[in-house]
Amino acid sequence: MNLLVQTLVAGLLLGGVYALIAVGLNLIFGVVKIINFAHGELVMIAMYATFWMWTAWSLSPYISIFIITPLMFGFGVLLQRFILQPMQNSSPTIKIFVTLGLSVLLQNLALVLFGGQYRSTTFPWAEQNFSVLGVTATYGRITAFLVAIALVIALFYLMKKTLTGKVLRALAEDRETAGLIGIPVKKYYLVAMGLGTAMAAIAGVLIGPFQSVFPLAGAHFTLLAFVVVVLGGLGNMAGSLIGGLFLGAVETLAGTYIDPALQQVAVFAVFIIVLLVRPQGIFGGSARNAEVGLK
Amino acid sequence: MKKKSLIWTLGLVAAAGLVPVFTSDQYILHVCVMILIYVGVTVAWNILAFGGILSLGHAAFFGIGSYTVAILYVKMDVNPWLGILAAMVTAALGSLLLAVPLLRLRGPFFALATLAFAESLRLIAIYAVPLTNGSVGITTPPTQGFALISFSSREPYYYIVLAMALIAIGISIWIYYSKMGYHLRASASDDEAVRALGVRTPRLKLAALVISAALTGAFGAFAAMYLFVIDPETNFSTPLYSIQPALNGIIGGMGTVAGPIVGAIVMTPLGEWLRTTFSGTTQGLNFVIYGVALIIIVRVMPGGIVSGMKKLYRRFRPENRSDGTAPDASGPIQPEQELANSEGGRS
Amino acid sequence: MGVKKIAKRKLVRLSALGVATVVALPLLMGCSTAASSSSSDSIKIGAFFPVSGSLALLGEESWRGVQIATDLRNAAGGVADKSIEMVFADVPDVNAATSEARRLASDSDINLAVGSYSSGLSLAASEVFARGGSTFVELGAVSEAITDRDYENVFRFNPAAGSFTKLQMRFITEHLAEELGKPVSELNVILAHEDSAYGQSVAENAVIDAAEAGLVNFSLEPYNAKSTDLSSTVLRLKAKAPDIVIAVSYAADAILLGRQIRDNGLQLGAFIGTGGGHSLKGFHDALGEAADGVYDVDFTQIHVNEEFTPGITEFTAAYEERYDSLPASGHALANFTGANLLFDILEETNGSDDPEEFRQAAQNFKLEIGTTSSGWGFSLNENNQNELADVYVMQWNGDQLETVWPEQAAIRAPLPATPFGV
Amino acid sequence: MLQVKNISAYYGDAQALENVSLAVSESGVVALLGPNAAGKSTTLRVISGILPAASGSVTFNGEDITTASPQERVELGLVHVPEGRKLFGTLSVEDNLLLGGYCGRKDRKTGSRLERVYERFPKLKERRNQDAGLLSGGEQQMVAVGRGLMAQPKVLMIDEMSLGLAPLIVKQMFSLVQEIALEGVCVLIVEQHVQNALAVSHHGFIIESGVTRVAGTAQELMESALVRESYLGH
Repeated sequence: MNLLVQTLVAGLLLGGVYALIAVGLNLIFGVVKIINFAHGELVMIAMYATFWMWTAWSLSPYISIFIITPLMFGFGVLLQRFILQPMQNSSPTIKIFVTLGLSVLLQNLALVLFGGQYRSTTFPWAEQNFSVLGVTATYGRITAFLVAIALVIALFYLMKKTLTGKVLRALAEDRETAGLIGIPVKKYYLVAMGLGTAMAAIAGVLIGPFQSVFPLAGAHFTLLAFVVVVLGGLGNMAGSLIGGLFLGAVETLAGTYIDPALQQVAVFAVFIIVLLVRPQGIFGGSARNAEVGLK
Repeated sequence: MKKKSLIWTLGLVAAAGLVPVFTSDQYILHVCVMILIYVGVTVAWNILAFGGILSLGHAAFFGIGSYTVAILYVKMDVNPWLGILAAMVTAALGSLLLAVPLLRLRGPFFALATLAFAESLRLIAIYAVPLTNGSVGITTPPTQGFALISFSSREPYYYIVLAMALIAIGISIWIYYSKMGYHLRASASDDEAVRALGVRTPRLKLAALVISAALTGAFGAFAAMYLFVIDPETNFSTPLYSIQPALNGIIGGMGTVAGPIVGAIVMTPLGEWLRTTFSGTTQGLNFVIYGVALIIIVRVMPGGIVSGMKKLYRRFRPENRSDGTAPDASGPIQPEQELANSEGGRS
Repeated sequence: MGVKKIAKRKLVRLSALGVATVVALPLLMGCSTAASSSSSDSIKIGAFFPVSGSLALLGEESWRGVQIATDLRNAAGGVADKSIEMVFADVPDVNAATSEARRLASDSDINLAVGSYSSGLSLAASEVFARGGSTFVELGAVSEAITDRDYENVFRFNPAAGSFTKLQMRFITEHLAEELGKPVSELNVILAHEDSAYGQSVAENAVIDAAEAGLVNFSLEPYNAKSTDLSSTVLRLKAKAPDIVIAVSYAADAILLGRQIRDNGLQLGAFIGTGGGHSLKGFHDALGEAADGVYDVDFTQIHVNEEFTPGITEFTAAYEERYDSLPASGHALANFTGANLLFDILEETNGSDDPEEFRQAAQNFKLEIGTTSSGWGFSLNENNQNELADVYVMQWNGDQLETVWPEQAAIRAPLPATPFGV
Repeated sequence: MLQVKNISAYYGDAQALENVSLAVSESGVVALLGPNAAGKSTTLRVISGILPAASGSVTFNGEDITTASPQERVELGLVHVPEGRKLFGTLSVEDNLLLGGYCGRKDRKTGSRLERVYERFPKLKERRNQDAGLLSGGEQQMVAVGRGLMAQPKVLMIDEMSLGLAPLIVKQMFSLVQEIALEGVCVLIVEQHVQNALAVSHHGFIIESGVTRVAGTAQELMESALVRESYLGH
């Protein structure tokens, strides 16, 4: 029983981070309609930034997050403005390959700049243990989880209540009509890409204290984030949150009770099954999925 | 005119056949073999692209092909020529696992499903140690001979893969101009309209998938015999056999007949050249350049090299007229755009 | 159907152009390779290491060791009055390894190559060399398969996977059993390993060696090499309550496993790494004091009995001068030692890299244990594996990985400790 | 007020408009008529800027806006209510209306404009918090027109307003259009239902195969031989 609880807790803690990364991807995928294969690399950049700020200036991740997040927002805006926006009217396939190129570029730029070493942010506070009823977790993981949940909920309200959020949802649904009624589409694409990048960056900073960073550190997250987005439904922030937690749980449960070597297979299996049974995601998408190619 | 182009083609095929006469440099022949393997896989990948279907999981079929021939040969002593045929069968059977996603998902979602499919197979190949030897992989025995597809020099390999590539190209051309290809291409731009005409597009798509997978499996099997070492990281590699063929196809011209051939012929030596030129300098620099080149190429020629050349050709024709009037102009090269883009609301 | 015909014609023309490129390409490339010069007063040796891609980190370390050995040897007058020229090729994956091996093997001046850090790359590159009749000397990869293929021109100078597991079992039966106060047959030992070729080949050997050593309570716990979370593995370990965990990990997963063992409060009698990630300085940097007491079986590291490893100080100084840091792992030293052994053998052939002469010389070449910079001796068995190359047990202490067992190589005795601070 | 001169346009390689010209004045209802696929909707798309004109010009209040962005045109008062209503189905009725007022949001009078729309369509006020996608066809058309009105149009272009609506509602919508026109807005309606359209219009244009065939007052069109034969005659 304790094993099950421990496994679930570990899975949910992990899932919180997946949710945060996925929410960012969901914004980009849902609003800008770009399959961003470089999403994991955005996480990786933030992890490096966290590491260097801690190593060089002893800036705790929980302080540097306030520097890194706006910077990464800006980076996302620049990416959209100078690399993705000129491609806006190309076919989705072309966009996929531009982001793939970007991913190769960023991974290897990191290799050129920092080498292949595995670096770890060793922030002592984050490594302390917190234990309730025999279930343990570190402060770092708990913080990451709580911040992730809080941010996803905040984003959920942003999308629901603010004009910016409404515009983004409208864009996700039908960008042509949004343009037609006078909404500056390109400007809001910059906002969406910036926000999406910032979310990925926050995730990168938060996992910094317990995950080593190296040039391929983010690669793993890209496909996982897509799985979460599809599970939760395109454009559905709450869905991404639940999808992330669900996937984290699936991963650890499969690891503990089937075989750790098959964790990822379980995740992909769930992905394909959900795609088949409910292509609109478990919780349904709020966007018209047909626009990104879903029947 | 038709006769003339036939002579041209025959002449060039003959010239390709004479490459080993011009050079006996084993490395150059090796690069040519790799080019032809990629020509084959890309042409196979492109058969799905006729129907506007983007696969990012062809490594799955390639890997199935490689493992089929290797396991049959090394563990069961089946002749590798038979193994190649068996590989086509297993790859085709494997592709049936993607049948339902193919028919239910469109555009990027199918692409993601194929990606996850190939990754799953890679992990399973690592896991299934008794069958696959796991990550350690399978090495084919060094015994040589034509019957065993194993030679000390590159020339025989070159001729075998050249023949295979020509067959693949032939099949691809045949499909392109057949009724099936015509319907496939039409379904790429408007699936519903084609179905309204009574064409059973699901069946067509499935056929395209199976043919594409079988051809890819054959090249995977050949590559296994050619490269001796078969392991999950390589033979199920997403970058090498899922992304690269798709990339070749896109850069050459997705959904055209000549595009994938041109793409593979341009991209394979480019990667080779970048690696040899920059190896030993800063680590990773070649891939940085590759990444930048990729972004630029795709952006400058979104329709691929072949359509770029066609456009150039059209520009010099007297009856030309201005192009690209609509922001969502969908050339014949990107047939899937209508389905997948947010602007495709008209369908 | 006129349109269709025109389209077809254009298409044929385009594909013709494609074929023309295939034809023209070899000619172009022929020009570039023909330019390479040959000279009789240097020995050209191919060198395959992955310095980009996912194996970049230790691939680069390995290549550094070879470079230092080459430079030092050249500065001292080279081999048989010839200078050594390493022709480097980056091989991030197996395809690249095959391709580059072809490229270098087609250079008539290169009859000998070294490599390659990774077993998969070694298998691929050495196949090409061996089938072409040239010599391939492995300096770092451990998979038994490399020398088990009966190629008479494929050699390995470094210890193979079996050496790691044999020493681990010896260490457990001869030292740890007593320290933990349990008979060998009652010790619960689990080997957690990543599932790349490295982890799987070590695990395969471990099963055999554990059985031979009488460890009846021995089990495997594989995990995916690219995992970003090892909670499940640690929870499974916890449920099985092992006395000793042996881990075969690469870099990131070694750190992750250590951290999650610590976070989950998994108490172990001993934890033994198997080279790879557990030898890296980054492992200790990430875990800090929690890493103290962790054992590691690996190629010789710099904190070792220097009388047993003549030449190691010279190597360390050269490394520090050149890269402004200490070696990140034992790979640089192992490759340094291997390269020097290679040069010594070439000295015997008077600088000839003829495969037949080289094989004769290598098989006749003998060195006692404790005479090389890694402490290894040299004597090839019938598979061309250096039987006298070995690994040692080290233990983390402070930020140093100190050699503790067996005694001849040790700088101190093994200390009982609580791995990962729990 | 709005002048369209000799425009042509393409979808990809297919020519959709060959030579379309029309002009509308300050206020009143103008009908744009023609058979299916004649290029009526395409003409509106060119006027609102979502499809660029390959040749020809569009001027608004004497200003050449042929290359202006859709957003700039909305800010000038040129508003397009698209065919099929194109509401944001997962947003509430009120959010749809608010987004219609996006361009004018800076004058802080969005609230009063919203109230005016609710006065005109009391039903929408009742349903303000419902998802727009769940409304009936007639209600959706009201939201679409209301969303257009939120942008304070000088020229309001409504595409196929009556498509798929019950006859009673169609009647209501046409009288609504007349009301709007009385408030000093020019309403350009695209209709297949020629008789209904001409009944409420002052002027009309007929497009066939991407070319303007006939232009004139509603009266003239009703009496023209072409219209009688092709559209009213049966």
